[in-house]
Amino acid sequence: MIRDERIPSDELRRIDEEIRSDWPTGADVDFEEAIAYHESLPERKRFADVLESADKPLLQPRAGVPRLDDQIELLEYLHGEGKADLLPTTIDSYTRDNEYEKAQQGLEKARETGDDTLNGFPAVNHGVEGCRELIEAIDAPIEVRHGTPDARLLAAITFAGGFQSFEGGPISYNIPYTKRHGLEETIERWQFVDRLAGAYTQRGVRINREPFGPLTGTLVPPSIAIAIGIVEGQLAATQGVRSITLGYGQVGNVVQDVAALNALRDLANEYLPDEVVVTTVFHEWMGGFPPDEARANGVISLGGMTAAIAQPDKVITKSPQEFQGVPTMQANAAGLRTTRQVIDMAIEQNIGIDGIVEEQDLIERETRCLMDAIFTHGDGDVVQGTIKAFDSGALDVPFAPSDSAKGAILPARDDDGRVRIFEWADLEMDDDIKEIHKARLSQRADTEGREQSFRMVADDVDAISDGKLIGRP
Amino acid sequence: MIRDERIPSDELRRIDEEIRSDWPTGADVDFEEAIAYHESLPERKRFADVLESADKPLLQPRAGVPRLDDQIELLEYLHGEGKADLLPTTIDSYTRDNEYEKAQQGLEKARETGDDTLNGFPAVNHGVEGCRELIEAIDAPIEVRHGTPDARLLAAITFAGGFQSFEGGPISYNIPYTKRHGLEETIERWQFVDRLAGAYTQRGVRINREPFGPLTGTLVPPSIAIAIGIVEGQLAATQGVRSITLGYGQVGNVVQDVAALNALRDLANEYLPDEVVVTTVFHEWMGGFPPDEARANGVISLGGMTAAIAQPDKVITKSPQEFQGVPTMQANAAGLRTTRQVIDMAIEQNIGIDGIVEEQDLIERETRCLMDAIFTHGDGDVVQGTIKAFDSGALDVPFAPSDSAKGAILPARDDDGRVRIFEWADLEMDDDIKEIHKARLSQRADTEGREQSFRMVADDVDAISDGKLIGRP
Amino acid sequence: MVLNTMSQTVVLGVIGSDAHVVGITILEQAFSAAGFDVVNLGVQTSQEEFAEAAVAHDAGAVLVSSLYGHAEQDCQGFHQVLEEAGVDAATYIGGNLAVGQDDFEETRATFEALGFDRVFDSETDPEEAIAALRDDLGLTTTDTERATISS
Amino acid sequence: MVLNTMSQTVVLGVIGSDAHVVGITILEQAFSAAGFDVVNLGVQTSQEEFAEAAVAHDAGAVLVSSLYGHAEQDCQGFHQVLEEAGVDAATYIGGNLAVGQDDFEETRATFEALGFDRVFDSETDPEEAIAALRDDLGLTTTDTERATISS
Repeated sequence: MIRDERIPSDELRRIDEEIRSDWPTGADVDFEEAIAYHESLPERKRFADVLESADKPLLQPRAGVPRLDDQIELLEYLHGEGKADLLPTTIDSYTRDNEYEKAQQGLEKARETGDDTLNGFPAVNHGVEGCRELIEAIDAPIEVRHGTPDARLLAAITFAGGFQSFEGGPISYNIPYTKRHGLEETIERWQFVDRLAGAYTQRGVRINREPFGPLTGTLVPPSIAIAIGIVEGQLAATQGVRSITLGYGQVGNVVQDVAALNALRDLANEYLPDEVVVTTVFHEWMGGFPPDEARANGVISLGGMTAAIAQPDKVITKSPQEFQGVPTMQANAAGLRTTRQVIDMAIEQNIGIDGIVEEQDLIERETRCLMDAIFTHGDGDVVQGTIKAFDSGALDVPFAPSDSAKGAILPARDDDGRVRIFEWADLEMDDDIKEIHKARLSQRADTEGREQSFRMVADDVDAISDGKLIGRP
Repeated sequence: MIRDERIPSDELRRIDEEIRSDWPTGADVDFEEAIAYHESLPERKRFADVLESADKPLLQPRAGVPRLDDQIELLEYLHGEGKADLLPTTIDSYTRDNEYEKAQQGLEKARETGDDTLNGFPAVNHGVEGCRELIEAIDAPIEVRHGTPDARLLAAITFAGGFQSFEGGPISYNIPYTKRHGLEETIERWQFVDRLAGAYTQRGVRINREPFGPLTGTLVPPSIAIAIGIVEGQLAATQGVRSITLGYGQVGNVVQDVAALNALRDLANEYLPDEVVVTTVFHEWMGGFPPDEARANGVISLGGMTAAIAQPDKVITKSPQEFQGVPTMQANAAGLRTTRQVIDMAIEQNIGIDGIVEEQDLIERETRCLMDAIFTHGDGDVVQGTIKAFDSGALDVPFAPSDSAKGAILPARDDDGRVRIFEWADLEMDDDIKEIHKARLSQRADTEGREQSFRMVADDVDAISDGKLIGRP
Repeated sequence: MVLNTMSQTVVLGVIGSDAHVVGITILEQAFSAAGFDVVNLGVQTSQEEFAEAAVAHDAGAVLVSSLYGHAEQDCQGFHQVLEEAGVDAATYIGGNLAVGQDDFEETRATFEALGFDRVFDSETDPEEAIAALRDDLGLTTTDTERATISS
Repeated sequence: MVLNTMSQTVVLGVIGSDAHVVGITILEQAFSAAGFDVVNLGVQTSQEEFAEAAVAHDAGAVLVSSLYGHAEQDCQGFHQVLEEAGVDAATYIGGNLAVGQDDFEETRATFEALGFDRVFDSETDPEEAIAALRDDLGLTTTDTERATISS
């Protein structure tokens, strides 16, 4: 039975050798040589150090194209013209499904035709050497961003390739991304990823790990995102990770977003071991965007304003072309600069807003209910607790495609636009908290002169792309 | 000696006939016929009614081109694609200088070549009929915006032409716009404009009047803008105007901007007669813009956010192409939609921020000092008081090109980015208020490790276009 | 929730490799609230899974959702699979059915030719599909309306 | 303010119909703080007004600002006007001197040909102009630096 225990060294070695044989480039990974390589990197490329020592929110976009030289050009542009502080390398979908053969075909076609035949950078196929060329070409830290349920080989190659930050986790890259992967399976796979990061950490190369905070990106109640982030942080810490960035996706209500980022920071520091350095990342609006760049810039700016008030350590930016899919590099850089301008104008104002403390308190109480449920379900073991709590529905994520979550709860905005829970299903929560949500939603129903119903949920899902925060009738 | 007294009817008639002979189109003005025309306009074109009954901030851009059909097309676009609630017609520079002959040549050249040979719509040359064609073509209220020290003929023609709102005033269209026009002269000219608006008002056609709040648009301390707006409101009220919109230009610090708009609303209602309906207008940042549309969108969005919190009755929007001068109609509409998106997402959140009350109190105390100075200088007459207070420097505007103001005071931002006064010159202000400003600026100097000096002023003037609010070294 | 005794069972799912879950979640709620029995197969559902569920639950209607632009290839042969399994149900499809949906009438014709009884674009309100289904199944509004607000 | 006894008088103004006042206000402050006597003629100043002020104040330097792009035409014959009035002063010009300032060296050559001793672009810090003027007037930094922070 899988538990929250550190993988022994010999087991680590065994799995490592096994997974490295999945694709030829795995053979080039040499841990000792990789440690020496990381030690040779200049300070400004050390992800954890740069992030943890920043004195204002650092900005990071999303970006990945199949060919190495294109990826270098793209990241240089985002660094130079977009003034990104931290850079990403987004991995393609085939690699996320461990279909390295298909990724190889796509990469070769991209090299022949010059077209972007993959929707990201196939790091496994580029191998250790290809990754290092990228790391060397870009004068800033770079993170691997993907969405891979089984990211073991990807981790082995990118870590050896010089990347010092790796997004994802067993829950956050399962529940929102895939239908049929079991939680037990993804937890086991990610224990290896974390254990490998921990092995580097033990040798002085602190690999930063970042659970994917926004989850399904659609009206996720803050306490659910925070509880899952903390669990993933705990699992990583057990395996020896010491630099953890917990994430949260903007819901659009400034009070709730600031309160959630505060709660995330406070609870993470409380729940995670003292030896872990916790940082936070705020994702600009992950839901549907308006089909209009001008309005999209308004959505992005509201994110920048929220970041200026809450001051997370990092902000993942959006582009004004979000509606149409992958943005041009110019639009991507524009999203960065719009965000930078808003943050830099607002951050020195030290803006304090009313109601943060009360909302933060509510979010923390909700999160503790969920953490207690996990603890109880697992008799003290967070791995078993997580699996069983998702199974019973005591822990759940709205709009989850995965069979591992019930996906039975439904969120809706209250009269101020804060995300509340309309349908609780089997989510474990104190009754007095449920009453608070009910009262808030009832207030909205009164304002709108209609009953509380799934119609509010449907209207809220489309509201921001339609130009409002709340889906009023 | 000119005083704050209503122009008698016969004098009104005498001046009206005189100024209407300045240019042939003046002959077409017939007051009685014009009243009938206004009465024929549908409710949705009645500026004062639309503005005063709105339940959220209405948006209005700036726009003016020489040819009538182009102006119709431009305003239709801004109404349709930009969703502007209220529309403008910005007048060309020759008309502002009463050079109707040059405006005529420009208009004729524009008609021949199709080029925009004038920087606005020459309403005097288009005459009553041309104005009415515009009013009839556009399904929303339209305001005349200009910058004309002597706007008497422009008012006579545009009022008769169906416009129901008219920007400007004897101080706000003198001090920031022109060097050598005396205040006494512009006050006399604007008494006629207000008196004419009052004559329409008396007949049930409420012409809305809007003093130009931003003044020089460069770090204007809120209390100075508010005091001058109130004076211009008082002068208009004396002449019979009953719908007055007082303006304020964003300084970029959210607390100070919200406090200023609150103070403007409260003090205007206190100082102006009860029979006047007061509304407020917030101008998005009037200073230098970043030479980058992405960053400019951030500046515009901060304005939208401020408007969502302060909830003025109207917002004058900027475009992302502000840096390069007159925007394309697409960019102009984009500025409107970005602003609309931010306001509509944020306004229902009822965001309250800390420190508003204290800052509003300070602004109100400062404004009362200035109003008292004007009262004292004029022995109770606001016209004489204004002239003498500007003459002595007791009332002053920073960066004023006019010889009618000393232009000797200098503003600088404090450590939170609020605009304070660094050089008081002869401005009349209680010593304890001066001490507050001094202490705030001293705090900034400490933060920056430099002495208070004009360098701060220079750095602050460029800061927002350089990507920050405060011009730190 | 008060279930209507006359209610019919509706099988619902996202076809192919598509993982867009929000729309189908809203649809499940809407049809349940309208008094139907809903079997939600979720995202990434194969043609065979639709057919099996329709048989197992004796479905009156099969509702297919697709939002990622590959609906046409995912639905090739779908009605033959249903027929071979012995499914006799109304079939609807809705969502973003073609990349660059400039001419929806053309898209509608394409999917009607594939065998669907009704074709909806992504802007369709759930209420419209519910009304259509009541029509097609010969139900009156009163048969189901009691249930709409009782959750 | 402690005025330096060796200080020279500087006449400052915006030429032509230009009404941009911010730059010149900053310059006035900077030169005053650096210990110069400043006569600020303000915006919309004619060639003749510059000349009259330079004579009346026995100016060591005439500083012309222009930001609206018409500097070249506004400065035609300016040095002749100064000479006829008997002005013997260093002449500087700065600002946005040409529309589309792509090649500043060309702009500099144009205005040097018109007779200006020094030509600055709009990005120039006041300190640079002050240092240049100290050089041209043979003043040392210590002659004026005492005054910089005493306001």
